[in-house]
Amino acid sequence: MRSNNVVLINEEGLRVDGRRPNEMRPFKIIAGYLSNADGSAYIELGRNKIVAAVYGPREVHPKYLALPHRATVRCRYSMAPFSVEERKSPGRSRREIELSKVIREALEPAIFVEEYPRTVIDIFIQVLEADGGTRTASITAASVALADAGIPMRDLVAAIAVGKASDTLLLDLNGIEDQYGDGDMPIAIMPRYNLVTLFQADGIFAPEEIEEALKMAREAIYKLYEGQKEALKRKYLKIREEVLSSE
Amino acid sequence: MRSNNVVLINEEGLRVDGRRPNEMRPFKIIAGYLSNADGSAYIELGRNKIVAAVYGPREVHPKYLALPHRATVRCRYSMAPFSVEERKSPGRSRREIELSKVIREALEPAIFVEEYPRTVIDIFIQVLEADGGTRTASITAASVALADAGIPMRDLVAAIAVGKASDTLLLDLNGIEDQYGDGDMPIAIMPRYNLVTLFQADGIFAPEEIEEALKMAREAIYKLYEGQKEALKRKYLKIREEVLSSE
Amino acid sequence: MRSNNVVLINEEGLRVDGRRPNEMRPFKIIAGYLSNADGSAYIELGRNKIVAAVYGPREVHPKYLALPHRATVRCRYSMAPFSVEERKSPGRSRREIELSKVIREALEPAIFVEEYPRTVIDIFIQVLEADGGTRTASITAASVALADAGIPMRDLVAAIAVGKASDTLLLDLNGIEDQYGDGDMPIAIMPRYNLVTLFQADGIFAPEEIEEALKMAREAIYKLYEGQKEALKRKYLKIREEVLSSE
Amino acid sequence: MSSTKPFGDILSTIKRESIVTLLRKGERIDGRGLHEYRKIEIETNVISKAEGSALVKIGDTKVIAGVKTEIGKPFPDTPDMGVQIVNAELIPIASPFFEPGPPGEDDIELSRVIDRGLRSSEAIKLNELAPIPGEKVWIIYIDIYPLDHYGNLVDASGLAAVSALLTTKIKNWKVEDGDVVLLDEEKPLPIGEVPVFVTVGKIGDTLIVDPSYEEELILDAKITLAVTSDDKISGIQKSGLGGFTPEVVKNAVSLAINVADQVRKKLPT
Amino acid sequence: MSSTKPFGDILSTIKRESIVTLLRKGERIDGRGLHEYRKIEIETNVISKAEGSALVKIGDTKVIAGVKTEIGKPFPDTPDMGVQIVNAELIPIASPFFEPGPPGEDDIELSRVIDRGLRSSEAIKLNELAPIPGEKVWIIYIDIYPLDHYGNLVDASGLAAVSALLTTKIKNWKVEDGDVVLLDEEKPLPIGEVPVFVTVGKIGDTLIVDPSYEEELILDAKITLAVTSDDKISGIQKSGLGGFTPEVVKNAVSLAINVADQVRKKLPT
Amino acid sequence: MSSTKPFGDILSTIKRESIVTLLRKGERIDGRGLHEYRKIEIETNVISKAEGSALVKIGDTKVIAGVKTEIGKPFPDTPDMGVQIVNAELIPIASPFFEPGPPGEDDIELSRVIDRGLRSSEAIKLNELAPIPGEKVWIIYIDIYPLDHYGNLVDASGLAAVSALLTTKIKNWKVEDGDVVLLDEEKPLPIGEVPVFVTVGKIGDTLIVDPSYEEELILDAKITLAVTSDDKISGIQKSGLGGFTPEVVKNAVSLAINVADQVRKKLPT
Repeated sequence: MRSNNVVLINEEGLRVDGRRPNEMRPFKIIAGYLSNADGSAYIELGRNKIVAAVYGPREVHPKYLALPHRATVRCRYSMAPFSVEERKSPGRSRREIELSKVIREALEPAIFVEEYPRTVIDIFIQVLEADGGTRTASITAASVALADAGIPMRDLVAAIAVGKASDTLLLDLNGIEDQYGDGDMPIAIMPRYNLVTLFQADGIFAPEEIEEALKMAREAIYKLYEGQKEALKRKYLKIREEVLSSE
Repeated sequence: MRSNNVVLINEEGLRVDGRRPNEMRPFKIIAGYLSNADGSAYIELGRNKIVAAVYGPREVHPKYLALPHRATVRCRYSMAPFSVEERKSPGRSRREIELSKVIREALEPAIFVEEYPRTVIDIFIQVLEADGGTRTASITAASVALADAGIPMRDLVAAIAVGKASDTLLLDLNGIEDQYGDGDMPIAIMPRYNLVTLFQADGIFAPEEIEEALKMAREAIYKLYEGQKEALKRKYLKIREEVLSSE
Repeated sequence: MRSNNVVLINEEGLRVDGRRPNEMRPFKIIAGYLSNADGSAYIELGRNKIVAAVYGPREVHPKYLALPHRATVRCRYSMAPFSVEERKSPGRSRREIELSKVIREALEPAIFVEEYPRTVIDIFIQVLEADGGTRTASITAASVALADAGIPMRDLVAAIAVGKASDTLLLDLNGIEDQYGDGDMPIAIMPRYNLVTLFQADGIFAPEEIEEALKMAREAIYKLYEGQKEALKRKYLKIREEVLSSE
Repeated sequence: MSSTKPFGDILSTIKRESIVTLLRKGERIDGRGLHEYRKIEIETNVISKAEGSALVKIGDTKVIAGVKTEIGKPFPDTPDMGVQIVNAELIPIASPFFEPGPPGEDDIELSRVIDRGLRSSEAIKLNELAPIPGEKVWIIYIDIYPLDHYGNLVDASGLAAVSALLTTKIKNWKVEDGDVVLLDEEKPLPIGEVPVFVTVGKIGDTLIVDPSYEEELILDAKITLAVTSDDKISGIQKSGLGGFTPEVVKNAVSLAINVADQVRKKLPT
Repeated sequence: MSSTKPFGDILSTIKRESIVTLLRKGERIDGRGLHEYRKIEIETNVISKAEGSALVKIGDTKVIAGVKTEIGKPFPDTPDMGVQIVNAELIPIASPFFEPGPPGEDDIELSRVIDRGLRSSEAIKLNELAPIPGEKVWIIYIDIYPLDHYGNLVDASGLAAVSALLTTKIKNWKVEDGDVVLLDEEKPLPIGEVPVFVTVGKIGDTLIVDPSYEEELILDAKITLAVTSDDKISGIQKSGLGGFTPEVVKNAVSLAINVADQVRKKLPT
Repeated sequence: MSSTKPFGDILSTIKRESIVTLLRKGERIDGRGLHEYRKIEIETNVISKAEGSALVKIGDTKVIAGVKTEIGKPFPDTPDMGVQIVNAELIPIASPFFEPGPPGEDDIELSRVIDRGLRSSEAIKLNELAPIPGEKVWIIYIDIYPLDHYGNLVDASGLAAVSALLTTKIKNWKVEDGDVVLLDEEKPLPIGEVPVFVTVGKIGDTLIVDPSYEEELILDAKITLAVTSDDKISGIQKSGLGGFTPEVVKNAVSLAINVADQVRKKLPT
């Protein structure tokens, strides 16, 4: 589909940014990045920069929209106009609307929604800079924000994409690779349950490639998972410190 | 207004599709075309292909919109993008909004709305293919769908347009005639009460032409009315057959 | 910012329409211009022609929007497509949205909103012709419409703009002056309290110019204030006359 | 989605019955004859920034219309004609029942009825307004704003639109190097046959013209007829939740043609 | 904003449990095998004004798709390719739960899943549809309208889109003086590899294909796979509020590939 | 339609009174002086895909601004100038009271106040950004996104916008064959006089600068002044439901000019 002459893997098997095929970009997660939100997180993954905020559980307006046996989860994924090469118009794109849905459906399985009937849990995601893989990085950040908000969860959700170029599977495509590569398969997993909660693909993949991609993703996701937990730990240590020092 | 060189009536007095001036196109009506809808109908009239579905009487949301002494009737006329020569954008056009209103006002007089206070009756019309006279064919189909939904009615409503070219009144304009003709007068009638419930025109008509057009329309409408009743009869015979054969 | 060669003040110190710098355009105010509205007013100021209508205090829909301790004030400033040189599209512009807010905030301080909890007071402003200073003329008219509606008020609000060209402050800019001048400072005042309730500016002003502009505005505003009161008086005299003559 | 309006509840039963009872006797609550318009007043050139404008009163009903013109692209299917665009907006100033917001079905129906009536009778000679066919033609915008709604907005809007058109002046032009150059001199907009819009209301067996707001609330149905100066009809729109027998349609047409003459006399010349 | 849908409440507890109990026994409420589609019927060329069209039934689910084509501008980043636009609209005719109004997230997700599946497998040879690269290319619109929603709209929509494309004819053309001239003769739209969309539902440990509407209400999650004729996957979309273990994903992929062949046989030739 | 916001109810009466009582004593609830800003931090070049960017903190209030540039068409009335477009969006991340959805009046007012302040002082030398006057000029987009709203969004947004502009680089260009060719080398955006936005709040007879969120809830009214480096005012916006006497306006102007210097020192160089 995407015919082109861009070389994505060089003779030494290295990628445009010098990574090996199964190498994830460096990342950084901050829990509690914001003050107003009930929970929040900031993630940098390569050049991606994303803020996630969680509000809730809170009251639903108007009330007839409340679900009697569970919390409503709402999700809004949004890209800042300056986050991409060509300025994005501030209106909602169809892509943003679809991603809001699949991100919500990647996160909802991890939330004990039945503990907060008739309330809403709002997940707001703002992409400040995008460089391939924003939906998966958003899921990783949003799940930290949910935990930071104190919302009871079965597990965190972490996510990464596996792509393809020159018949090679590539972990964690960056923007250039995404644009000129032959396919992209974003995957989210709840590690404790080994449950795939986001799974999409475009491009052509053989069944064995899908299997292989899931393995590659899982390894990276475990690393992200550790990063998520450390970020939450840092936040609580910091709070404890503040509490102790204020005594 | 529409100056042009298109010949709509040939020397033998025949129209572009070979019809005589007072000849309606062949039509076919199917009652109960859909399964989800409470009532439905499909009409073909010439190349027009239209589906009508009725839902209700059902609850109104939000409740303060309910009318205390009668049912609310809602109507949505909509054209598929592929129904016309040049693809129609899927957004609502001003034409569709106006036609939704006049179609509703053509059908409401036939419904015993006072029997279902505080409810809503929804009429959805989808034009799959358009070739002149979709609003009138929509009325004919929608009134069958209303009856198919078991909604008590004073009468069915059937409708047809009368147009004009070269100073001749033409029954049931097709798309070409509508585009190049000199006027169009869509008419809906409740036959049992001889009541005109849709009546519009553009183009120039002398008073006596209006009178004549109403007569031409009435004849055609009586034929459509028979077709409507037969369609409903076929549907009930079919159901009866199914019930009997299942015993 | 607005470089140009348009001469706004001639050698005799007169402006494009022959006015002196501190001279307001002639104006005319009619209270009770409309019949449906609970209160209304029409203002002409130079070539500006504006209608203001007030409805309320009336019920709020939906009810959960009602404020428990005061009336909600709503304001809609709108320009007719034919009111300006180049036809304005009928949709809401960002300018109209901002002006609706600042006009509301200029008027609310004058209304005893606490006397009508859980109700709404609607202020609708339609600019029929625009020639510089429509927001200030709208405030002047709308406050007459509020009084005409019998809504208890601390005071009327009157407003005028002060602009600048060739380093000279100019009272009440007309359209040409607004377009080619160096700045515009719309000001609304409640005269009895000497309270500035609208205050905006673009262009560059030194602090002493701002002080001077406020003085120029105040003088004009007192004239408008007299005009407002006379308009209301005329309206009540007319009503009294009608009542007396009908006895 | 089009939806039944809950207007029926507005009028008290007593008021409703008193209007109906009077109409049955051939009388109207404001003393008019059944086929009599309220007082019509037309003031033109009220908006100096508009190329044409008119403020029309029919009784307490008040509508303003303004005409703006510009050079633009023709519609693809009529490359050699100017473009006529009619826009009516039921602004909340005019009635406690008009809501602010984007145009609804009533705004759109009103726009389209006026548009068709003007178009069918060739009120504007659009074929004289295409300086460079297929490329640059005149766009004629007719914007209609009711200011006070006391019934029969259609007829008042039609009168306002027609009166504004009749007084519209456009810049003269020449074509130079494939472009349209507007000249300083002005000329009247080329006008063809202008229609008069007459709305006939039906209640029981009675037909009335120019229904007031209260009458509109009790009418079975209305029919608007655009009447040309040679007693033809250039547009029809039935509206409302009832119907007409063909016989009554015929009567309504005759009635409209009869009264149109009186209304036409009010047009600016 | 995407929001949890309150669909779970629709099915009665008894119905819900009877479906689940049957599925655990490897049976389905309508008697089908777990990996069996309902009856598929495809009728093509149903809309004569469309350049291609198909009406697809999967059991009682009914979807119509139409293809329209026109000459227009390419996307800036693919100047030498035609443009493919997929639009699906969940019109309220098709289900009591579809609301009228602008497209929501479900409409958009459906459109985009079909779009990506077609695009990845190069269903339309877009590179053969750029008469004047960078300037004038073919725009291929695929509009999908569900008429009756009894479950598995994705597969039915995919089938309708593919069937419509396979029967689409476009005007032949020549480039003359830097413009595209359409000729009278027609030719088939250049088609590459068309995918078959197979949706696999998961409930507990059970996988089923072609879920009915009632089954959709109780599924843990669904996964749609676009399967090519050489048993590759040209698109994936998991949806719903649950998840799959990687092992089950693998099984779902195999299952989809297996049943895709049967579905493919129904395609028009 | 603009509508009174129900914000007054948010603060408890006790909190409200304690803030007011302190202010009367010349003290603030967070210990600041009346005319003292919270701690200001500015980080620039935070978004590598933006041509300029800045993350500004005023206390806990956090705003990010990014500048993007492209070649486009000038406004018809300023053919020989580049185009400045300011867009602020009050995204729901930043406050429990910001709702998702299209921009409301607060978003629009914020955008327009920043836009006018920049424009009046000629912060961007737009006259140097018109490579082909009337045809192709630079469009400079300034997008402002508050991330955490703890009061005084206007001043923080202004600082973010100005800081982003001061660090913006655009591609150099040449005009060749009537087209603009962008070169690889970059140069700073041509900057004129940049304003500092200072918001002064009034409660009773007391004026404060940089109101916190809680203070904003109890203020009678606010006035924002855009202050230039030579102590002039390049923009004013009063907001809120109260007013100022002319005397107090004068004091607010002096106060704003006084504190603007301190704020200006924080700007990137």
